[in-house]
Amino acid sequence: MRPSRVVEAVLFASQTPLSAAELARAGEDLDEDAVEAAVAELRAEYEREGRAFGVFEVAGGWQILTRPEFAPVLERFDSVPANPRLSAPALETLAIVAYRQPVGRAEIEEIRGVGSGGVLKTLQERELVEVVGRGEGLGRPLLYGTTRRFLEHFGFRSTEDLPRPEELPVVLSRRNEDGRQDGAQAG
Amino acid sequence: MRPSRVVEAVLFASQTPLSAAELARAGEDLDEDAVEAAVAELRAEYEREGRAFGVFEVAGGWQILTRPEFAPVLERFDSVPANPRLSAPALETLAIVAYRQPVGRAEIEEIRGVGSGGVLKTLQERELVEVVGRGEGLGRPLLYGTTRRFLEHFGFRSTEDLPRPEELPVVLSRRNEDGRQDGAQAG
Amino acid sequence: MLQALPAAPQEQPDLYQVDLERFQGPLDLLLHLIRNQDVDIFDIPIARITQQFLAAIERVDRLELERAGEFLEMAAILVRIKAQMLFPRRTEDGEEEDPRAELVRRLLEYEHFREAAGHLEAAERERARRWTRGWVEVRPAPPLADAPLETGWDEVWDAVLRLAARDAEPPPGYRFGGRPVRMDEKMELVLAALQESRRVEFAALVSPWGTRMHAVVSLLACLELAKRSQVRVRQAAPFAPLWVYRRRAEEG
Repeated sequence: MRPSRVVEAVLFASQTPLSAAELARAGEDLDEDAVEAAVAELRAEYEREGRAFGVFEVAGGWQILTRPEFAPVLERFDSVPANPRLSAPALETLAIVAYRQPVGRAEIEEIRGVGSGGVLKTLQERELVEVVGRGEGLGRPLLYGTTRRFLEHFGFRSTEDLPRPEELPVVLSRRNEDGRQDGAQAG
Repeated sequence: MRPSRVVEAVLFASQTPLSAAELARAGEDLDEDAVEAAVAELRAEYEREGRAFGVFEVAGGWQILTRPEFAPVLERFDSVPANPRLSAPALETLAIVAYRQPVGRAEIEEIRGVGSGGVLKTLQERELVEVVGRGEGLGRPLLYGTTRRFLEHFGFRSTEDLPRPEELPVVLSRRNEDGRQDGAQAG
Repeated sequence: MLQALPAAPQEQPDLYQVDLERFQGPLDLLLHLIRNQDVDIFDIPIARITQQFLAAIERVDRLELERAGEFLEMAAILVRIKAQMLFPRRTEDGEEEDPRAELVRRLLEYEHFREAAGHLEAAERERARRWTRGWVEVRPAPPLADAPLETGWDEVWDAVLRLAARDAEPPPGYRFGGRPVRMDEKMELVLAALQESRRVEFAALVSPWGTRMHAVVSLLACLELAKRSQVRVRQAAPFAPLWVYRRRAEEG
């Protein structure tokens, strides 16, 4: 195995930058000079091939990092993703939160029959849903409700304005006024 | 910027596999076909240059990983933590979920002959298994299935990579040469 | 590590000295006893295997309670099969029923999945020899809240209706006069009443309204809840008072 490839493997997989002395442990025939040479070789290759990454000196060691000129690419990659439409799971979860608020994650998952942590997070990041309190009981679960932005976006003045026609499903028609699992009061 | 370098930058900056659709977000003029071509180009280049890493197809996407032959070197470094391995009960439970999904806890326990609630919970926490629905019948039991993370953990491209059930020899005679832990030994 | 098997295992009492901790459960232990002795799984010498199984779990008390129960349950199955072997039964079409059949099916099924687990382990081992990049630049994700949102209320409403479609039985709205008597409301009322006390007399559920329609819908609600295993309905004798009982959550 070429020393430069051994060094490349270690630099790639290491969680921290590594110094020449540390990298020399990668092979019996490696010493600090050999490591220096290997790093120089990698640098020259990456440069020549126009790779998106390079070997950089960080905190007294080396690390393979994406070149700064690719920052806009990553930025674009990070920012384009958001689909302007909510996914079916997000819509379903939003509907449950809207009609049953304040409602805990367990209850949402109970109704949907699937794990809903991720989709709740998306809705929170979208600022359509927020934590509005904590429930009673084991672990005092977080309770979710809709936000002001939710009202603005869908054009409601308050959650009281949400349409409640007869075809509203049972699971949604029951409201938790007090945030407990079941509004339990026999008249 | 060459499309292959744009794709390289994004692949390099991600710890999880990215699909063609995801990678296409990195450049304005990229579509899935262009991404395919870019990945093929990178693969060929890494191969030709004898890079310590390659582009591997995992979980419906691509991921840059070190090549297996560097494992002995990497194992020597503290800053390169060992990839986690699952316990025997976890693997057994996961096998049942993978082949029988969607499957409920009762069925898993019936097959294994032991309680499996704890193992299932661990697998859920590690995001290898998730609730995918509810069964019919009493109490509408939760049904489990495998996740994208499951494919990543085992380096599968898709669930198609699991050996087909009919390829698994239902062993009808004694077999004992597979390195399984052997419980019985005197002393 | 693989052990070569003793040539004549059945004569080696040491074979029974298995470390139960190393087995995942009774099926694992049983398979071990069968596969390590060159026994035909379709013709298990049940007396011998039972004896060995019992010997192996002799010190089962050292296991935690749940695991111990699992081994003891299998022991009971084995002992029962052993007894049934002495008195073969015939099925309706006159064929002799093998009391071991169900056990064999379970063992093969379990072995099948263990095999699959072995494949997973091999894949995992292979994957563990490759590493992702150890450190990845932390990139602050642009806030999702700034991204455009084109979803309209009609889409949310469609989701609401999908939830409705999933409701097991959409509650029929029984109209009485101008005001509907809804089964879901009645069901809720029954459940609410049962939060207060363990049981409630059916008449008490109806009396506040006292109309036939309320009575009918309340009864339907109770029956529906019983069907969903959320309550129990009891009547000691025909025309005796009808009582509705709470079911504990874990019951159903």
